[in-house]
Amino acid sequence: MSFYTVSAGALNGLMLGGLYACMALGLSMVFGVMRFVNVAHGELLVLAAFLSFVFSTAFGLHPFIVVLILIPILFVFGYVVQRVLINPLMSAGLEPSLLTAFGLSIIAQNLFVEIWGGNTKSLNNNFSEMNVTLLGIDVPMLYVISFFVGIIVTLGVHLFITRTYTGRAIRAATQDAATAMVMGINVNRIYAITAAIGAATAALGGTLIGMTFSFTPTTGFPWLLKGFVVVVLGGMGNIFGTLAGGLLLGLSEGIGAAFVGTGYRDMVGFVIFLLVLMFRPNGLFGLKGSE
Amino acid sequence: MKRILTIVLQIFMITAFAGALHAQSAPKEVVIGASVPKNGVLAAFGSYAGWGYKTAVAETNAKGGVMLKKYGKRVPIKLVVYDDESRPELATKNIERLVIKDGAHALLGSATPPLVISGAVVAERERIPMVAALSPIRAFLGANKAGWKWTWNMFFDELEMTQQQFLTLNSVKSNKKVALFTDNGQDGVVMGMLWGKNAPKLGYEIVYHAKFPVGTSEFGDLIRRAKQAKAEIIIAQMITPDAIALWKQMGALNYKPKAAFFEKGGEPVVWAKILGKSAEGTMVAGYWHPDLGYPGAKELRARFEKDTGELYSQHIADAYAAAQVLIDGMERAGSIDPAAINNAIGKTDKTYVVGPVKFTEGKGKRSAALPTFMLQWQNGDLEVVHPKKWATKKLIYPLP
Amino acid sequence: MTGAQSPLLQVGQVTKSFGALVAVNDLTFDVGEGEVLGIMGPNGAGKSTLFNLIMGAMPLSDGAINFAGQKIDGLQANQICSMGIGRTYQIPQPFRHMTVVENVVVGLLYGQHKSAMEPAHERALEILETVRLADKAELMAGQLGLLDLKRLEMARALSTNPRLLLLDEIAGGLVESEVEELEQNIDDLKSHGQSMIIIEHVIRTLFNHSDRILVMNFGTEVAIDTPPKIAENEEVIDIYLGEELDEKKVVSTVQIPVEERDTILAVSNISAGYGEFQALFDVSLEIRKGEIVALIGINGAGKSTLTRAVTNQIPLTAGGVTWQGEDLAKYQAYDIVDLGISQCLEGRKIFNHMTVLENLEIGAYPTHAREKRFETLKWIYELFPRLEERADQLGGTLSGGEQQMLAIGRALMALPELIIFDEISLGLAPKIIDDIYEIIPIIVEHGTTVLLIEQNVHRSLGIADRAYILERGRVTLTGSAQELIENKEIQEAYFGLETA
Amino acid sequence: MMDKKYSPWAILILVTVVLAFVPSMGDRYLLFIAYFLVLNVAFAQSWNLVGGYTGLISLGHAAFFGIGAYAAAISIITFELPVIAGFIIGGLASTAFAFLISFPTFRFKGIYFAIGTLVLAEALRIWMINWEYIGGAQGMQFPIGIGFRLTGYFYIMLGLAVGSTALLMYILRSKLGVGLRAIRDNEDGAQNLGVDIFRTKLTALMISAFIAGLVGAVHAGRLGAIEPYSIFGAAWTIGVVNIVIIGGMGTIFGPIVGAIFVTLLTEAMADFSGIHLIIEGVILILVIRFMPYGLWGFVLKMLRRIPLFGGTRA
Repeated sequence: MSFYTVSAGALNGLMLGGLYACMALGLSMVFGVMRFVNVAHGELLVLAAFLSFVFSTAFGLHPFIVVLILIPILFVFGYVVQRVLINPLMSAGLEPSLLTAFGLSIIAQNLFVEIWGGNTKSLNNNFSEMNVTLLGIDVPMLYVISFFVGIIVTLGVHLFITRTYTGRAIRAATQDAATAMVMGINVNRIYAITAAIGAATAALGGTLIGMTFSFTPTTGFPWLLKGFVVVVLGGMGNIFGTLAGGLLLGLSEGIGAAFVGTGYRDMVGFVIFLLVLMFRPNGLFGLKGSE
Repeated sequence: MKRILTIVLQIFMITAFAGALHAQSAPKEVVIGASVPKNGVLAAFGSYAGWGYKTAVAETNAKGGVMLKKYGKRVPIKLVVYDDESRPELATKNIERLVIKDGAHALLGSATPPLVISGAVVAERERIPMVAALSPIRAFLGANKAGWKWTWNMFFDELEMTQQQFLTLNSVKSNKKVALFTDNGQDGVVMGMLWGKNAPKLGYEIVYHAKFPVGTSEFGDLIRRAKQAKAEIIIAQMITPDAIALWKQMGALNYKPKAAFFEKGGEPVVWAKILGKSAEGTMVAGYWHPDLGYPGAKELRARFEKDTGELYSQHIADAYAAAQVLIDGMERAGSIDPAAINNAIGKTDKTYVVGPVKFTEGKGKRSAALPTFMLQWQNGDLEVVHPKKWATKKLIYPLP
Repeated sequence: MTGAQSPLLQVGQVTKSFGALVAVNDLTFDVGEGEVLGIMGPNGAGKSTLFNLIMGAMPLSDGAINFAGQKIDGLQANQICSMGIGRTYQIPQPFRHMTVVENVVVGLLYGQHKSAMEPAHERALEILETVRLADKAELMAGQLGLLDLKRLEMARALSTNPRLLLLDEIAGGLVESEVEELEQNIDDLKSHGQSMIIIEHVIRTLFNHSDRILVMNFGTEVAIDTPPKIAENEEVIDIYLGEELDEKKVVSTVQIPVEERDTILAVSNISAGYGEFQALFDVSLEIRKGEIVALIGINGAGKSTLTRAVTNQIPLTAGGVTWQGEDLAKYQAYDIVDLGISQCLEGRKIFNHMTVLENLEIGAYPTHAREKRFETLKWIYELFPRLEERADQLGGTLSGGEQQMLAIGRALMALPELIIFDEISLGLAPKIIDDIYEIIPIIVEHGTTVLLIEQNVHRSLGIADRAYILERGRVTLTGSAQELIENKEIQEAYFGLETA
Repeated sequence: MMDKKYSPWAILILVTVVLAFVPSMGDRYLLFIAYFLVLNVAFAQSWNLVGGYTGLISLGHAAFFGIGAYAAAISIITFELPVIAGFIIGGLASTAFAFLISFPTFRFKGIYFAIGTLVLAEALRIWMINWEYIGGAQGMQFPIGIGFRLTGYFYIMLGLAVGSTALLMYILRSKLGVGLRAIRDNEDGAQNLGVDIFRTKLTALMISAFIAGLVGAVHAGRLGAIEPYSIFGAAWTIGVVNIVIIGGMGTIFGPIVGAIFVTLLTEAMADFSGIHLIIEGVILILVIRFMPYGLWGFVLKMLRRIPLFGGTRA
């Protein structure tokens, strides 16, 4: 193994980390704000990829244009699902909402099969085989794009939750739902908005996944697990933590693959996940429930 | 004396006839069962295999069914197909269900070794003959050291197939440095090993061998190593989704080999559809092409493309032929007795749409190797580029 | 009975802090064999934390706890249980999906003397007999009412066969006759020589049963002595009634006679509670525009429940509330602030991870308040210049007094017509309480009506126009502040004792 | 009162006797379905013990199943041990695995346990796929002819289903059962009454893993060929969670009801793979929302309205 393979792995991984952050952001938000473990988040990403596929094929549009249509669609979708299916269970403890999401994930996977078939799909785009040279290292263009999308989305969500009234209401509800209610905040609505924003970021995450990799109705699950790793690394609900977690996971996978081989690449993340859960249950960065 | 003889003969005939009426009256239908992956990562193969089976059965039924001499009439075939979702464990369950619930008299295999083998295990246990397609011969044989008794396999032989890549490139100049990308499925393991053996014999050097699990999506590290090893030729054996990811990432990492072979993964039309232009010039070993002049080949392709509106795949022919081999076996056996059918299948010796099929003799060698050649994606279609006698188009080298 | 020679439990210089908050501060005391120690103190004094520390639910920050001569801090709860300490919870923690008798069997099987299944079952029934719960032995614990749950708590604690029993507010939330019944149980235990530590808000219970009483405030010991001495202790009385004021520091702001003002909030005959537990009984009160009304009562009297009931946070079981003539029932809890009722919650409830400014801005969540938030903010900064200095600091980093200012400021940001102050003096130093109380008349002058919910009798009466005394979920006294100040019954309501 | 105490045993014995006659009915398809039914019951009881009675929502149960299957396969194929011995080794290997993972996973409180087990199972699957010694992605094939016929496997699995149900019934009446349910209802409360949380949870997880391991081992024998993708696949976990929740989590007969429901639905929908999972998912969501104790709990609730059947949840 040469210095080049390690450093190239590190740089590529870091760039890809932006995608990880972007796809995990929604998962992190719903957990942070309402302690809802959305095990259907992977399917949300795949849904986004499929919809992106449908629109880009039907209208001949570039996935990056399609995503602009997709964001509002998934926003509404996330809002409705949260309001109708998850909110009524919020008072019953953590398990019912988790298991409902579990049910949703089963339904979604099989619906995808019924609607779009089991074949592999990928979002055609002119970037997928382009390449950028950074510091003398070849990096796929899409990884670089992912990196910046990850940062921009994180900043956007951060600005939203710090600068807008709704955003502040989300943070207030995160910290103390009962008090937020007294402040006049309709917590159920805030939860739905949070889920909606989470779903909207998944629109981006899913589209990036579809462009960078390929997807099938069942690819949601591995992405969910990666999402958990990112979220646990960064601290549940911590927006910048999620970005940091994503970048860190990408970086360690990139370096890890160079050392232990591509076969064990995913193991690197899982091992980190287990260690962090054992020793730093609130993530590597920051406070519990901050932001 | 003559009288007695007549009486004896009459009694004999009556009992025989009564027996036939009682126990051996012609079945209303012959049941052929198949499990194919309609979903999951192997769904593409499942759709071809399913079409091939269905078409062969439909043709026979159009003639009134399979001719069973024992009953002196044609009996229609009922084809029952279950989806194994690319999960071997479901393939097992499906084959069991076919035998037990649907009373299958004979079986057709799924696609790729894990699924075929999982089903074949049941066929052996239940003693029902099965003809399998779409499973390379050595991987299939390797799975049962004791030897298959009820399962027949018709597909290419990996040993021959793993020479085609090198033979193809012998006609052009390259640096003879090869990077292998093989997954850890049955095919990957077997063929990876064979390429390793064949390369030096044919004058090539394996400068890098990447092994990775099925389902890998990020290949950056492996690609960089192949590039560093200065391989101009890559030979890969992996499933389609992984292969697409690998080829895209090679492009994105600025690694442009001069020749690329994607066994298994580069074959279904999804490959060309998803990759578009960049599929151009990639190669995959094949065992069937409609233009090779076997009976009914061109018609089969036309029929598939008319039926589905999709580009054909060589697998439609293999599956179609497998079903025909099974049906012919039944006709030769003249009954639905599993052992008789099994025997009759062993005597297959006929040219089908995939070429001549003759199962090798001997313990556990119940397979028929189909001759292989090299296909190359050119203008969204697969063309034969090697050997010369079969070539439909000229080899494009290096890759555009 | 001081247990000098071999104390059963020794708590030595125990400190527990949560970040900046010191919940238990350098506390030292002993409990002797057969002794009953009572612990009292206002909410947040650190009483339950102390129990949690003894039971090993959380690590100590400093100090040591010994039981029967052995160090127990650092052990796990089950180990401590096995050594002979049993506890009840203030809020019953039954195993809801197990029968009553099974609940008790747990302690018999796993507690100090691990018994076999069959005898455990029999013994459990005997214990249930002693707490008068035997007839409900086969019911699911989740189906029990509050009294029965309290009995079950007691039975479960006894099931481990403890040498020392920790009872946390076993009488809290119960009605008179029920309290008496549980007192009977405590009597029985005491006569059998059971060592106990009792935390209790029903102070009469505490005074009647304790050999000694430890009074805590801010996590620190105020006094530890026999009940009669405690009743006379000036410092203790101050904690409970507030300092006796020389004179009314603030003159009533009411210029127009009360009777001529419009009633803005009318609470008529409401009852409410939590599940089986009824916390309010037939309570009525009214608030008129421009008044300061005090609602006074000890911990557990139902003050906060009343707030929750009025603001739709919990459902009413009877009666109704009207706001400016409109029935509140059709609104959601989050609509209340839009209607003009703002709350400054007990315990301040600052959003710790938001800055001071963000906390204030979230206060102006209702649309009408949001539009005027910059003006309001200016005014709040005038009232509390300290908040302006700290505008960019996180809420969680403020001191207690600053947090209280922030809580008040946040409630005012909503531009309320009525503001409810829930225990704004709780846990604050007298000087700071003074500062905060000075703000109230200014708020009233600004046109906001004030409902002041307080334990601190003297403080609240010193500023209020009228007051209601709440005792065990019922209004027992009402009148003008002046009348009530002179009424000695208040002290009785507080201590349940004939005062000297 | 006494009658009620023994009626669950009566039901169990009745169901067992009825099922025991299935092979002699001569309908192999019935036997085929019955096999999957008893497999589902046994596996579901394994999950029920931790998920339903201890409050540990395990989303990695496929790992226990898979370890059992592989340990049996290695014993039987590689070391040529007798088949039955291989099965038992499968159960024990799974138990040992439960012991190993308890140290990290019990540190994960509440919901983290679910996520932790989910990730752990996936990590294990990747490990198995890469581990060449056990065949990597190729998996392992039992020599043809080794093992039992369908009837044999059915009786073994029936034994496991009945045995695990009886074991659960026994545990529930024992000290361990009391401790487990106390932990499920209120962990702190249980600890204050002397229950050693870690040890009690560990015992439950190990028993659960033992059952799951045995089920996996026996099923591996019946499959004849195993490979890590499906043996360690999340489909097993999805199936078992569906069964227990639909039937009734934390009840003895709930998993049986759930297994009957899911097995029959799966079989009825065999021609439309996928659709049955959509239906299951919808039912799962409805049950969570409207029937906290599943179909069985709902049936009991209805029965309780009839005075004859008054009393507590089984």
